[in-house]
Amino acid sequence: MTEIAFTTAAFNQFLAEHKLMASRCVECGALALPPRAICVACHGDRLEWVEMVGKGKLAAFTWIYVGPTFMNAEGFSRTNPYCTGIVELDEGVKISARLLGVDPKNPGAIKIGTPMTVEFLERGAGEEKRTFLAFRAE
Amino acid sequence: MTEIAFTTAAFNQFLAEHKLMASRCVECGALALPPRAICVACHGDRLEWVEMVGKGKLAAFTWIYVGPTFMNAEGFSRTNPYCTGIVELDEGVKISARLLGVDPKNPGAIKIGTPMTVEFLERGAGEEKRTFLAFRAE
Amino acid sequence: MTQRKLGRGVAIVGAGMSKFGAFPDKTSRDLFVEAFKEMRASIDKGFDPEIIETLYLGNYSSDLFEKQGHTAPIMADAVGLTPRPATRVEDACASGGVALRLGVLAVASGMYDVVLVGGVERMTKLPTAEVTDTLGSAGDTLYETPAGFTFPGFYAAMATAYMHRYGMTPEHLMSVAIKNHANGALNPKAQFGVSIPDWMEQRVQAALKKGKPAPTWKSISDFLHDDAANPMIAYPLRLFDCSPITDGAACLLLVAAERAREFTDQPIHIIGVGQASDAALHYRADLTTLRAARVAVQDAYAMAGVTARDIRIAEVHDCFTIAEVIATEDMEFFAPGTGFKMAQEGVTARDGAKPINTSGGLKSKGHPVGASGVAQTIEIWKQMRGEAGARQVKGDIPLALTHNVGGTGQTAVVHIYERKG
Amino acid sequence: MTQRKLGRGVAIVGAGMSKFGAFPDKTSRDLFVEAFKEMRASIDKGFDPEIIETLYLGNYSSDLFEKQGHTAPIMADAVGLTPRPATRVEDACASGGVALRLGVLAVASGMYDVVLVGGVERMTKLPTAEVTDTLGSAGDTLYETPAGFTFPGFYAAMATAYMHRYGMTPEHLMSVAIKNHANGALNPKAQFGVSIPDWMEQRVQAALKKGKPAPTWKSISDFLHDDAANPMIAYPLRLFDCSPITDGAACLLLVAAERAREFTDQPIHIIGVGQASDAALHYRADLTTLRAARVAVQDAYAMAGVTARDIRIAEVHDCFTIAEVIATEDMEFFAPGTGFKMAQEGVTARDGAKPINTSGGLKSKGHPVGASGVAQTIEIWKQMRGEAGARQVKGDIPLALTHNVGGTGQTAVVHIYERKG
Ligand SMILES: [Zn+2]
Ligand SMILES: [Zn+2]
Repeated sequence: MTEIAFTTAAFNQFLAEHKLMASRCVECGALALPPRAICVACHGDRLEWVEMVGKGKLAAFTWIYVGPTFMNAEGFSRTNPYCTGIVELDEGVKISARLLGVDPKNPGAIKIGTPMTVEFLERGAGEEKRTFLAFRAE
Repeated sequence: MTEIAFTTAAFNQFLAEHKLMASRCVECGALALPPRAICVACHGDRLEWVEMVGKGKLAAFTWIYVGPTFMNAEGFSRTNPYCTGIVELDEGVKISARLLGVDPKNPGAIKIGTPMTVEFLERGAGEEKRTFLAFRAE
Repeated sequence: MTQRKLGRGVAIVGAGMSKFGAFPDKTSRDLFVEAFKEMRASIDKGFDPEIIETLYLGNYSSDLFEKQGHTAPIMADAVGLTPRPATRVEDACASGGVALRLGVLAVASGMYDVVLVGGVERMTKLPTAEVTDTLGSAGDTLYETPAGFTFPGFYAAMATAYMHRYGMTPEHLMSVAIKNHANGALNPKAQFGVSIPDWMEQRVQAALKKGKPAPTWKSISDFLHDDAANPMIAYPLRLFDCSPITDGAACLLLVAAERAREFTDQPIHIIGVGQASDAALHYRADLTTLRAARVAVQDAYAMAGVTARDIRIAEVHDCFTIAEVIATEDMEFFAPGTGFKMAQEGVTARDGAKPINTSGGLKSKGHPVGASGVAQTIEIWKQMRGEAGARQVKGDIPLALTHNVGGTGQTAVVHIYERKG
Repeated sequence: MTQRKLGRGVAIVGAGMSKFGAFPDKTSRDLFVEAFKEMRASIDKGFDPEIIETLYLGNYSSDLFEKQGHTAPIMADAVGLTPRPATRVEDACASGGVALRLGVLAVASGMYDVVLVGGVERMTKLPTAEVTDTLGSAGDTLYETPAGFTFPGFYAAMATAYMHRYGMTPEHLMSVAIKNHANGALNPKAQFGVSIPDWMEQRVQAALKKGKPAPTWKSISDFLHDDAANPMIAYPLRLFDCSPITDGAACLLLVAAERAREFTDQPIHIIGVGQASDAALHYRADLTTLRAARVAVQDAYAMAGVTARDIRIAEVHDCFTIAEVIATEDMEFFAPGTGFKMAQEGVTARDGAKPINTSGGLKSKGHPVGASGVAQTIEIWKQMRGEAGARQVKGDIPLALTHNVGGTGQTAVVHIYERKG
């Protein structure tokens, strides 16, 4: 799969296909998620795409009460916060994602270390259609 | 008049009163237009406001066919260009301003050195009301 | 990477800042002129600005805040410095500290003897939602923004990781806010220069004046847990855990150390600098520390030949309360996982063993992002010279430190200061 | 201001750039990686990126173009350089040149031996109207923007002042565009790498292919006067007087001169640097020259100990055709008021006495604003090493110069290069 450039455009295209893809350094084996075009471990630039299984554990989270305009446009607000965070995958890399299956009434309830499973959220339509990465608490 | 701070807010307030005001260094007499709060000639910071008579000569000009969004909103376009430029006042200082009394059919007709007289253009209404500096070719 | 010494000594001989706050009628350049004039007046033996050789300006984003790019020559012109080189530096909220470091290196290199370092940001003109977007753009807009992260959200996420690991609670964070507001109450330049008890009292009086029922908080803690008075911004961070949106500017005059006495008999020397970068938060091995800050401070300590123990006071980057806790650990003042206890126990208070953010910090003084790194140094300058007025720390301050962070720690920059003789 | 020598010699040992153009699927970091990889491959004796000590990045406004702030650590991370210090520098379209100057000073200061200098801008994602606003924000938004000035408008106004004073006509400016497109046609990295005659031919062929009546221009001049083919942007400047909107990135590896031979037997030395600032256009005494460029070049010549006569080739900042004319005078190649004649007479052509913009210039190569100052140096690097392919200037090039301007000349930065032995 090395013919696909290690760009955000490619990563997002994979997301649209419901694949969470990392890059792996052919030289030293280091994984990078989000993908990088140059390995930070050995400076190598021979890489390959690797699909993540999509299982992991919660590493950090927050409930956002004052959001950016694009999330406000989705209907979130001070009285309807959303949860986001960082998930550490079983493969050992971490990624920022929206968090689902958590209780806005009790923002402190979810625990670091909770098992999480990937989901792909479709938002917008037509030209504006975009897939967002999310994880659901098990 | 030294009690009014040498700021853009003050300059614009004067414009709204149809006054074109420069700052003059009390220490060395240097004029600054737009006003400056510190004299570039002697680094002095004791200044006074001085009203310009509003007469001068054209120092440079252009006709804008591809304008910024706020000028496009005033109705200017590729087929309806506007003229802007720099006028050197009789007091010896120069200022950027819109130019009036010039012929869009013949953009090269106006000559550098043409005598110009100040005008104040009112645009917008209510909270959005703003006075713009202009000069008219005599 | 070889650690080198500065080619020659660098000293601060003047410092000034504008009032920090919300000033709808003041532009960036008005604020910068204010800071410059105070800096000029601060130089004990006077000086002619004509001798300034160059300007390094920290500014995060006049582009987005004021739709004004190319701010360095504009500021240079506003204070009468053209045609001298004027360079804007941007590393998000570390822009001011990075500008200072470039100024230090420029003097140390022998290229310049007299350098103006400035920082400016005018943030309050934009609506809050757009400020949220703009500050969010200091994160990674390709991979972090789509997850819905805001700037408070990043630090809130670090806080949850820290709480889980070390047993900290939101109440510990509140003690940081209480301390910094108590300090800021003594700083006439501070945006929210009022202690939290006084703030509560003002709210009560305001309600009474309007004939409304006055709030009846039983304690500071009661107030800080009140969702109306102290709303949640990004769990676990509430309003009083966050630094405000601020307009402000700050200036320093740096000179070659050998020329410092021409300007003052009380120069403050910069003897250590360190700067480092890091990747976005999710790339990092440990979410409870900022690697860039640790690398930067190690470089700075090595250059200065001192250790954390030698530092008497520090201004650290408390954009959020959790950031101060982590900073005091990253600077090696306290062991990992103990910073929150030190805050709660008063160790970091003005009369504690290691006073942190005597200025009120970004939290109470305000956080005009590009100016903050420079303004931190102004507090150190005042404290080391014994000119901090009501908030003056008791006793001698031979060594001090500033710690300025950009984004979520993608940039960190540290300076170490010495008062000689 | 004392003019000092560099503390020690600085050499370029590697250079690379992305293709310049419009790349909807490439972000800033994708472009930067492309440039970095080419730079790396260009180092004759190879090297391990691990030895890079710091990054200075020129970027005008990813804030506005991509809504991404804090770009320096992002680029550092994309090429694997964290936790090394990463500093973004902004001086509008001179951002790249100013980043290079900081890199030179950092090496000269003795602080660093190996410095990466980069520049990047991704402009084509924004709609053209917003690009116009964004570039306009490099002017003075408080006093120039309200007059309706755009970025082409500023240079157009300078052109009218110049025409009036020296008798230049718009036809003289067209000769600059014709020359630069002829050069760019030989540059595989150029955005519009096609000569104007070939461009005309392409237009004819395209019309025929669509079954439409083909244009019947009698000459290049006829084409350039055609309001449909070459529309007026800001009188007297037409489309072909303006540099395009471009995505691109560029990188240089600087090292201490004493270490250059570890990397290549053909290093290019930087022996003179100069930078200056200036006020907005209306403040200036003379609208037909850029004071900042004159100050910068005088400093650079003095440091290098050379004169304009010694310079064999130069890349100058031709954001507009008039800018190149003024630049060739400001660099003291030609007397004031004669630059346009030199262009028309072929003196600045690739085979002329003083070849200017052999790369195609910003005009044809493209102008990703923050990268342009760095990309200029890449052309000099190639020409001085005899690696410029079809556009290689004949004969030896012992000395060369780059001239990079920000805004309307509020910043100018000049570098002088020497190929030793
Ligand atoms: Zn590797
Ligand atoms: Zn004066």
